[in-house]
Amino acid sequence: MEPVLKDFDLDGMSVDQFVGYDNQGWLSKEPPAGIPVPRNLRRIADDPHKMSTEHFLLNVGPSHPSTHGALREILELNGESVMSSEAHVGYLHRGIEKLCESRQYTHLAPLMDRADYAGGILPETALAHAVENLAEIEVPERAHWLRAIAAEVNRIASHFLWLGPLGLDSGAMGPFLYMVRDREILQEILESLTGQRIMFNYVRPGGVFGDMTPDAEAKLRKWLAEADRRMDEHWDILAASELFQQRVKGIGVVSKEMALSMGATGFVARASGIDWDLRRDRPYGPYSKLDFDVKIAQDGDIWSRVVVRYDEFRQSIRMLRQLLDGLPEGPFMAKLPRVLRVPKGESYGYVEGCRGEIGIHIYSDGGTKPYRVRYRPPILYHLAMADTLLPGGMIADAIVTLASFDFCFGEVDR
Amino acid sequence: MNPWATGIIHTLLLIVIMLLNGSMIIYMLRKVLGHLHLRLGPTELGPGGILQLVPDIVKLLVKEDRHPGTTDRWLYIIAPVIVFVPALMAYIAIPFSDKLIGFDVNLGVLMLFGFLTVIPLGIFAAGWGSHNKYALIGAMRAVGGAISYEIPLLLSALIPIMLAGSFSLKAITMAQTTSIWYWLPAFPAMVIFFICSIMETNQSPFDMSEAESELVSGFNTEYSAMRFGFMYLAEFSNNFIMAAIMVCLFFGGWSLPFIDPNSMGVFAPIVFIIKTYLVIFAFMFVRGTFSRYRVDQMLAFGWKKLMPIALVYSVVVAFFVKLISMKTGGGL
Amino acid sequence: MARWKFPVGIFKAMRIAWINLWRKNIVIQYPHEHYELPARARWSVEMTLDENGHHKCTGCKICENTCADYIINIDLSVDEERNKHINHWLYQRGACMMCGLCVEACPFDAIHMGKNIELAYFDKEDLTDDLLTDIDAVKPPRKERPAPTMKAEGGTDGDDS
Amino acid sequence: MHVNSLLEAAGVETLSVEEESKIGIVVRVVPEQVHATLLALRDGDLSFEMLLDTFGADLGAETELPIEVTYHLRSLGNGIDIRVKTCLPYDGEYHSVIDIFQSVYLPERELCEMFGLYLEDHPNPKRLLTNPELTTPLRKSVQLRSKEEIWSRY
Repeated sequence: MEPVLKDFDLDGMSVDQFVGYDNQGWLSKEPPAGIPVPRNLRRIADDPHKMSTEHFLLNVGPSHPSTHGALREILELNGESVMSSEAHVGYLHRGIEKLCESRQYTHLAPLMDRADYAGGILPETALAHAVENLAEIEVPERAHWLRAIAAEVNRIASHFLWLGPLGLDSGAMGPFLYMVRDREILQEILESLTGQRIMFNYVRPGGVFGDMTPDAEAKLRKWLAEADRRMDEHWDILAASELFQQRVKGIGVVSKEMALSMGATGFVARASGIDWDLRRDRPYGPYSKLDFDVKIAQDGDIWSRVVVRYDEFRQSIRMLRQLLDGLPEGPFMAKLPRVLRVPKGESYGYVEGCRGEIGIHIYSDGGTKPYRVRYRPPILYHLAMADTLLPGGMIADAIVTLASFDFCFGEVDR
Repeated sequence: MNPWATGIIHTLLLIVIMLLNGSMIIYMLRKVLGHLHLRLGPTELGPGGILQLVPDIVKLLVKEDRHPGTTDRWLYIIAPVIVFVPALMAYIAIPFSDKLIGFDVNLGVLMLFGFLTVIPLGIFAAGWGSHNKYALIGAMRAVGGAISYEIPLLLSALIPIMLAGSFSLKAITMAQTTSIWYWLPAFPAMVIFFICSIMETNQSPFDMSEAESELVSGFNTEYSAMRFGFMYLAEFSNNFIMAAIMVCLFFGGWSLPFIDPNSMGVFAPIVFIIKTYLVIFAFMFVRGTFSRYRVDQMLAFGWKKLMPIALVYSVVVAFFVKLISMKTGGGL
Repeated sequence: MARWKFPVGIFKAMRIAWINLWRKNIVIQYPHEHYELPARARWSVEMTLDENGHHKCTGCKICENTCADYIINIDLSVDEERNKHINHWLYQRGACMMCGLCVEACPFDAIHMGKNIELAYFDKEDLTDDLLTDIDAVKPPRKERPAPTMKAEGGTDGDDS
Repeated sequence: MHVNSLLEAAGVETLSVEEESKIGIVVRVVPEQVHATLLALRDGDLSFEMLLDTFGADLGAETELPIEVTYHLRSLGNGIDIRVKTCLPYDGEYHSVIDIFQSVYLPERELCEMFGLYLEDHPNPKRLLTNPELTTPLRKSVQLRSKEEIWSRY
């Protein structure tokens, strides 16, 4: 069924049909009966002591101003209150895992950029780790440091693309543009370093594509010189404002049990009191030599996530200063054959991505192309979590809760 | 001259003034928000992009007037008119100067608020008639907001009225020329009035009925072409009217301190417009900076904070006004 | 009800907004001004020409085999003396993701990633570009066979300069 | 090995428990034992409280049980990872483990649609990413578009 085509008869459809039009592909042998639409792990029943209206279904997305990509969220509403919700994804599915099977190991990085389009360096690095682990490639130290520089710059840029739209979704237009201004500088640095602004293709198995450019280094040092002041400004313009705080405090609470059970990683886990950061607990590259803190918040609400991520900004800035000053000399690429052959086996490469643990699991059959690549998208797990948080709130809460998880649907759908 | 012709000419003049004013405010919004957001706003057409409005209006006029099949047709058509006409009518009671006033009634303030109260009705009609869930939610929010914010709005407007002892905008302005401007004695009332007028004109952080990030475009989701243009223009016209009322009530209307109000002459309307635009600038500044309220928080803020404060403050002011008038035997 | 605090944050936010109101804008007004691309910037594939204005493609098809999206299609005809003649060097610009892998793979530096950012066309057909038409391929220099390592090795970066 | 004794104490029959050099400990079980294994690992004293990932791989039609399903578990307190692997036939029945780890809610749906398994015991057994017309995209028998197809699309 193609609802965008001109011959699609919208008026002839029942609401149930329209809302659940992709329900036809049941994966179970017997279609489950008697479950209402939308389906989710959580549902709010009507309180008989409170006023309730006839419930109606609201389709939010896939082209809605605040679904950030292509999320379709079906909300069952009682007035303004959300009673249940269901997330539909797949509008951006490009079969990246399948495409990976048709490419050489050294040619996978562009696909990783397209999977996580906000922070492409990080899955590239995870993939490089997986391949290097399996092929036992010795990576030069400088390559590790360059990867870390690119990753931290990209992490800050990606976080700006979360914080700004979080403000935008809560109604504040100004902060978004101030953050985009700073992100723009970081994108220029990455463009100078890698050749493109978003689709970097920079980190390869065995090293990186190019050495540090003087232009990028100068721009980065210039930005770092005023970064702390800029971050204070960004705190003041958005997070300090009481109007924003009353929108995010106590909303979208992920308890610690829920975070563990639903596979939260990264900032969502840290905001729920799980003290786990791959950069500190399983250091890769230069992170064991760097001095940084991991901020933990206990409440698990949106405000905790905001606080945790503001601290991630500052830690990344701190790390970047150390990385730039301590950048070792040497080659930036290991000597590799033109066509890389990887021995048979399995391997797992991981990084602390912008949004959580990005893990790349590779099966190799000994050839030049991977047999199977699994991209572990942290957002897929957070999406299921967000979906159970929406019932019980209001529409505005739903929007802000969804925004607070920093969804990147390239990563969810792959 | 034939009174009919005069009437028609005046009406047309009013419409032209309103359109020009609306366009100016749209241009100003683009420029202010642009510079506030480190952008430029329109630059290409005319000096500083001021002629950008012409193609915009032409675009709105020649656009296809798309009409969803399932709407409540009558409400859908009449809603922009309900929104637009009060915004136009309200101009007649605004005292641009002591002579330049369309219709100086005794109860000018009440008349203006009367016109403005009709606008949420139009928004509700638009939302209901659109047969769209987003529009309906927006309409409901508009009505809820209007009910809860008009009470503190009127209560805070009562204070300058009490101080001046008149409902006529002209009289209130004249009263301020003899004493101080009322924003100083009525400072809390001014703040409440400012907040409520933001709500009344559907601007961020109270743009509940439009709420772009939540409700796509709220009550005007299904509108296009000139119908949307009417709504858009009415929004800015309301903006101007609320700012003008605020200038009349709290900032001395067309008068300036230390200058004889009767010798202002042609400068009076200019002073008035400049003051109004400064207030509009404040609206825009707030609009470009803050997060939106959630709908229940907005209602709670209106009922639980603004209304008690306005009520208590009006009682206090009434008491002092009576005290002073007993002493001096006259107005403030 | 929680204890009421004076909303300091609102005034902090207004202060920052006021500062930003007077800041210089960050806009590059595109048709009038242009953003300076860095040396490594990758846009669509272009032919590298030598001093005489002659292309350097040998028709080895390494780029074609490298491209995982199959967007390069080199139509060759080989005569009996094994001289290659390029009939068409087709490049689907619309499907190119500009990863630069073909440029890295080319052993003769015959192609590079261009700096032309204006790649929008009105016609779908224009997106498929014929970079070389009906021209003899260059004989590969026998001595300079491609090194068996990746090109990025040894400190030269991926610049086309 | 500690994991081995832990699983034995819980009465789980495993096919093998090995330390693989690249990915750590791998427990192989038959599909019927997956539930018991995961429960034992979660509640055992190593407390693998987080299920990081669930995914499959098609080992090829010549294998007897071609779909290999991997559960990647992590113990945050002890800082170790473990993988539980099981093999299913094509079009086999996959039983959800959502009662143990809620994190499999979406990945299981993806796994079953990508490899053509029947998803049982799941609260919402619906396709996640693709249309019903696009069956089992990640199986090895499904081919990508060839060069000729791509060049004939315009």
